Amino acid sequence: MANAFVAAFEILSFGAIIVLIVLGLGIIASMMGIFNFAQGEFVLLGAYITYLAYAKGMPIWAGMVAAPFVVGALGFVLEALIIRRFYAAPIVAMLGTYALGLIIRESVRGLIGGFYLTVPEPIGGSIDIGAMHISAWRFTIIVITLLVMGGCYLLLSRTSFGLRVRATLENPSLARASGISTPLIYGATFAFGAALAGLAGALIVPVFSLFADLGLRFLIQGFVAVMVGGVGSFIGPVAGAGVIGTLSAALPWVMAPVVADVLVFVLAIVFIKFRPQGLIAGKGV
Amino acid sequence: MLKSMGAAKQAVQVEVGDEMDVPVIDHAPAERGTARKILPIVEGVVLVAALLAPLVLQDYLTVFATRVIILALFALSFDLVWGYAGIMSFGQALFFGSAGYGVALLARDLDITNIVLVLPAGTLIGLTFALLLGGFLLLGRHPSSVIFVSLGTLTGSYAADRLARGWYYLGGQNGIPSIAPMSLGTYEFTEGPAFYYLVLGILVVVYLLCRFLVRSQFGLALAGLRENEQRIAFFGYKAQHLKAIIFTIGGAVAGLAGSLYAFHEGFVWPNMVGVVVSTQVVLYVLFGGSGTLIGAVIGTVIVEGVSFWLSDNYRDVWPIILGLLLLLVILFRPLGLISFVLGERERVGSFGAKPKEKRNAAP
Amino acid sequence: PAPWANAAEAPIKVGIATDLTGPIAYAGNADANVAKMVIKEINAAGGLLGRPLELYIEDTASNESVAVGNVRKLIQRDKVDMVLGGITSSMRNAIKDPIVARGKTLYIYPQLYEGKECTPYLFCTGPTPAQQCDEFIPWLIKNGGKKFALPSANYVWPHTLNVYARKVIESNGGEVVFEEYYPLDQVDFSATVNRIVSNKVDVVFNTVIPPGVGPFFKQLYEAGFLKNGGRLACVYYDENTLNINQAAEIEGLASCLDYFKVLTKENPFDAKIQAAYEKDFPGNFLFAAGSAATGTYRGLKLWEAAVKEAGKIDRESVAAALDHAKIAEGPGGPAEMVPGKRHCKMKMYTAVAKGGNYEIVARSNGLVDPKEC
Amino acid sequence: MPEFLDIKHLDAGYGRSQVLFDVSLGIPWRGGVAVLGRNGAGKTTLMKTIVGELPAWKGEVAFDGRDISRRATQERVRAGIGYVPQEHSVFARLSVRDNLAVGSLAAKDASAIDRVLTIFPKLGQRLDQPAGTLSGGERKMLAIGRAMLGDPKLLLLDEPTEGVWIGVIEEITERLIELAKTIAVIIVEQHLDLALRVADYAYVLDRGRVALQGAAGEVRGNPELMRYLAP
Amino acid sequence: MPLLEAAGIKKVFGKLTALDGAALTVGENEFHGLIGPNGSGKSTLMKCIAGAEVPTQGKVSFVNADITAFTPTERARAGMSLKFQITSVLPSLTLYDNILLALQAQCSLLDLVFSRTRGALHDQVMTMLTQFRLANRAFDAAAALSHGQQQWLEIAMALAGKPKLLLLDEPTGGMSLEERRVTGELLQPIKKHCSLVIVEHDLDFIRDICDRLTVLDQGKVLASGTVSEIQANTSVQEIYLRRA
Ligand SMILES: Nc1ncnc2c1ncn2[C@@H]1O[C@H](COP(=O)(O)OP(=O)(O)OP(=O)(O)O)[C@@H](O)[C@H]1O
Ligand SMILES: Nc1ncnc2c1ncn2[C@@H]1O[C@H](COP(=O)(O)OP(=O)(O)OP(=O)(O)O)[C@@H](O)[C@H]1O
Ligand SMILES: [Mg+2]
Ligand SMILES: [Mg+2]
Repeated sequence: MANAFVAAFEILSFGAIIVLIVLGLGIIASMMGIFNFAQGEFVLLGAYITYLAYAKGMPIWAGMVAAPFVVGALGFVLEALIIRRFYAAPIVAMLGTYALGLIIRESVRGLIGGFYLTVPEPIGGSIDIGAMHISAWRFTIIVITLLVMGGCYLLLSRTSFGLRVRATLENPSLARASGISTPLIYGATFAFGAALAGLAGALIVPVFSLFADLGLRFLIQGFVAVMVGGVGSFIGPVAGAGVIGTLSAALPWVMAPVVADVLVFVLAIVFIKFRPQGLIAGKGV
Repeated sequence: MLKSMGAAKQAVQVEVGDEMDVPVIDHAPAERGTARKILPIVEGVVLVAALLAPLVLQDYLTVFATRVIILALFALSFDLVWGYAGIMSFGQALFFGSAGYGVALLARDLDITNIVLVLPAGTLIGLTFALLLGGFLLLGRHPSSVIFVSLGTLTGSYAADRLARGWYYLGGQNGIPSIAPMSLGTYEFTEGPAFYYLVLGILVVVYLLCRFLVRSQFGLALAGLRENEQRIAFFGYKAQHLKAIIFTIGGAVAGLAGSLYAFHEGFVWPNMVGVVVSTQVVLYVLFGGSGTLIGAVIGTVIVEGVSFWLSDNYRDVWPIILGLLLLLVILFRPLGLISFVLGERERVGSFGAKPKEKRNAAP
Repeated sequence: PAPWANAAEAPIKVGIATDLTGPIAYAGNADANVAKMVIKEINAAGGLLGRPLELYIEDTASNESVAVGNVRKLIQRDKVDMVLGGITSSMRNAIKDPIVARGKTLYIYPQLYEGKECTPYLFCTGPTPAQQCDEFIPWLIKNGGKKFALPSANYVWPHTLNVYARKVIESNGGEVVFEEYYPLDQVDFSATVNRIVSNKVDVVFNTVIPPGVGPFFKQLYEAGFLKNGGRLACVYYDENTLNINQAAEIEGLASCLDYFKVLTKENPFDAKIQAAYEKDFPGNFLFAAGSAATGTYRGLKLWEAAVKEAGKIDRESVAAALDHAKIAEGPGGPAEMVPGKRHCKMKMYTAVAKGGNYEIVARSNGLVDPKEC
Repeated sequence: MPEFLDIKHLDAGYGRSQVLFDVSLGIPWRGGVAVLGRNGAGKTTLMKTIVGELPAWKGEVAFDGRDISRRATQERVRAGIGYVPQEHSVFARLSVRDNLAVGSLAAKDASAIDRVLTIFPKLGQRLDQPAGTLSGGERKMLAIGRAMLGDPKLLLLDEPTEGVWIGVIEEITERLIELAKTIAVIIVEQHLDLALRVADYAYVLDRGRVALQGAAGEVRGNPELMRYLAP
Repeated sequence: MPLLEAAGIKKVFGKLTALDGAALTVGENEFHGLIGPNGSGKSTLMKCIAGAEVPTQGKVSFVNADITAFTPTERARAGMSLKFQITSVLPSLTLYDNILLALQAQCSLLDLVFSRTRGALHDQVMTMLTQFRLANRAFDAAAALSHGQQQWLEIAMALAGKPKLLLLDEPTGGMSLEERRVTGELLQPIKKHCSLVIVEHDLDFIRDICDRLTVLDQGKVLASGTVSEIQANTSVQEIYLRRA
């Protein structure tokens, strides 16, 4: 019983981590039609900023708060300078963002010397319930993920920002002809997606430690999650990430991890093949 | 994925004139007249350069050039699939690498290294894998979207990479080292000018075949596919079959390249089926210019050459510089370096001009 | 001016091929630095056979295909007399053919590894499974317990090492509760941790590598493994890897290597090279055993000894001399090649992490045999 | 007094090919103006240049006394220009409701949507359907409705009745006539009758140049007209 | 035996029943007009016939064969050709290539690969382009055409395949009176070898070229018959007075 509870918690918490990482990726993919290969590096930057704060002796939570803003601002700038030119050609966008990611990743690698560096949790230790130990930080991540998810949903569904974003990405010239400032919307959406990645990086760095390939590690999983969930809505990728995350944490409980690893991807592809619109067909938020 | 023709059209429309600074398709008449002749010139120059290379290059550079040519062959396979049919195969390495592994196993376990056997075997392996994966991804009730195919192939190659790493028989992470050289009777193809001219010959033959194919009416059907698959289906084309065919041909060429590569380098390793090499080939082609066969070759030569040079001269930061260069090209030359000399019309290809000339020649 | 400024003879060329970029660049750069240091030292002492040494460094970039190209540069363009390098086994596999078989050059591989590399002209100067397990595992059983778990990354080194380790564990009265393999980049280990805790494992003999190892140890810690008296063991852990986790999460972790930095306190020669290294290369790239820095040092010095003995530089003669080369001083102590085996005897140390630093808790009596080939 | 929308010596085109040549147009504060011409004459191009989707190569576009030829589309729209494009005139993946909501982003009063729905009751039954699945005529209605929601001072309509059922065309015409009493309306239309009922004044384009202009009745009666409209 | 017979076609989109037992019968060499208010299901019916939509219920037979389960490709190969209401030319190909693509659709794979038919089709392409007054733009990209010009190109493409049955969904949208007349003239000659179903709102145009009419309203057939029968039909007159 206790065992099952711990198992459930652990699986859920990894699911939450994947959801957190995929949130930004999903927003950019669904809303902008850009499969951002540099998204992993935004996660990395968020982690790096948190590490910097820690290394400079500042409180870690300060770094965590700063990370989404800094990464978001960077996202805004990059959108205006680079990403903007790619909307017409999604495949070129993949390659362009790939190159961008390469640059960021290798630069960070240079900065941290290619090492694996630990960053302590602001809320460390474990919560003990009887004989069970539950990581306090993983618990915090679950809570924050839920909050962020709810916040994003409200932002996109309840405010006219969401409407503007969807209109712009659907038909930019018509959006302009409806008085929407498309450059601003593009920039804001991309920045928002980047900021979410930055936040994800900040939150997961205590769990996984900082290393240059931190973001890359989750990228393909993220893409698969977006596909499984369904492009075109906010909910889709989130659902997909939940499924992929929990599946890849749960399968090793029942089979050889090496098999589980490949199986997740095979299952995902087969699923998409027979349900190309994804878990949640793309409409609305 | 696109639900209605309306949506399909809409998607296309975005491509044409959405941002004001996106250049709208040029069709100045002057360009049509002159540009047509540039492509053969470029091809000729490249061929002559390739023929002369071993004469002027030092030995180790000839070996390097051999590798580049094999990779160019690989790039060709991707260009055929993406540049001409619009199928984004982000997992092209799967066919390249599986053929490499296949021939490595032939050499290791069965002592088969005869060129007459191994190259067809490698080609066949690439073809088979492409047929299977392509059949799965491209055929079926729902027309598959570009994004689905790209991520599907990417995932396929990612999974294969992990499988190769995990499977002991294939040497796991360490791959299969020390593959015996390819042979013909008692002659052994070791790295050097002989190997170079062998692969150059193969490249030229495959190039010409591809060129013939993409300029045929079949090529026009592919161009139509790339534009709007559904529309093509309504004309009565078996769109999915066409896609599967070209995808399989691409896989076969990749397989041929992969088997040459395995013998030339003397080892195979998991990255060869994985995402790293898959992305690499996409970069070659985009860098050079997709949709022109020669662009794929030029792209490979330049990307490989530049990395070779950079890793010599900027040892610590060369990946960053390479990334910057890629980004700059993608940003300012989204159609690849070849677009410096080639007009849009010639790149997309036009099928109308030919017969007119022919008719004039033979009244 | 250097003492050989007027020397008529051309320099001897040493090639280093290592990961200067990519995920293990920290190790590759350290190795390159060590090579620079050793070559400088030899040159300062008048060179070798009256000839200066010239160093050629190429990047293997953690990418086998780049590596092969660059190694060819060393051999075919620069015509080096010897190549030292490659860190991972897959890299060694990729470049050994171009060096040894096709390039007809001598190759020294400096990293600790799984053994079984018996290619002629390929000399290994890092520890082998026998050297890392023979004394270490009995110590673990005494200082940890009998029940072992072998969680491992799924590649050749852990597989081969585990075969050996299991033999030693069982012949010393221990028991392997489970041996399990994970994808190299797995980062969630809840299932594994659960098995470890619920099976009351005493010693986790870990061969999971980064990036997985950090989260793995953290999850173990959070599940109370250490609190309940469990012991972590990991034979590649050196000073570089200490930072992956917070000190508390790896308290008591035991490692067995040919060198730890704490040895500088007791061993003047170690203090000397460590100081020399840090003076020349103050940055981040540490002189540590797990990143092959010590193997590189040892390899170059053994090769120097062999060249001196041979009096010539052609591959046959040097290989013949290197076959039984010895050095009286090296990182962690003396070293000597086992004749006919192309592997190296060296001293081994067991250290335990305490508060983020290592303490030496055991050492071998004399040189340990690699037991290879 | 300057015209409300004053276009002088406008050149425009795509890439390197010029489509409009020295077009001058004046639109009064209120009232309808028709732009006529055969396929490919440059009507759509003119409309796109007015809203700023295409840059003007040369010449001047003044709106409400200010030069707007360098302004971005959205600024022109916010300044009071409404636009119904000829193609892709709805957000295909957004629901009808959201399409209307986009139209009313700038509108002050919420009842505006209801008014549109009384004009086009058909839309009321389709509120939750993605606009891309609407029938051709329904789309046009939606597009017109959306543009009207923005309370424009100048409304540009590029073939608003293409594919619309005759019964509805009549309705639209009446609305436009009514609208033209308070704001300026430029209409590109193939239904000559409709266009000239809405418009007081008409311009006829021929290969990118203004070939004919004058009061609606005059143009209608001009014997040249049919020649300019024939292919 | 009619060329095309669609019977009892029902199409449901979610809650909406777009077609509710609609039927359409077209004989050989017949020009058939399909009219009705916006949203009455005309385009949907066309799509069901051409295979772009799968009807929820009903049966389509063509040249004496049941084609209900055919894919669009198979229907096209059986001799059907559709012009969509929303123009969908292949934008970055030239006009020439657009037409050629339509013309060679039925060639065998080998013919395509060895370009055996290219020379023979050249004249046809040029004839089509000349007929539709697009010859001078033959080597421009289709994206550079105005809306009306794209309509013409689409009609040309639909005609190119020499179909037995041509389905045109609002081919004259965006055309002036004169242009419509010309289109009508271009369509007349095909009557010899081809039947036509045409959706139009312009009744004058329809009257001029069609033999028979079917009137759809809210997914049902309101009336079907010759032009004069329909004109006399009171319920048809009624919907013409009613607002959509
Ligand atoms: N994107 C484009 N690139 C190049 N030329 C174009 C483009 N769009 C239109 N043209 C050309 O510009 C000219 C004018 O086109 P425009 O769309 O303004 O015509 P129009 O009067 O609106 O015709 P229609 O009645 O068919 O809608 C046409 O000759 C057309 O071929
Ligand atoms: N994919 C779909 N999903 C939901 N509703 C649809 C879909 N396609 C069509 N409809 C609805 O079905 C009805 C019939 O549409 P259809 O396009 O057949 O009308 P139509 O008779 O062609 O009208 P028009 O003359 O305006 O083109 C419309 O009300 C439309 O909104
Ligand atoms: Mg127009
Ligand atoms: Mg319709």
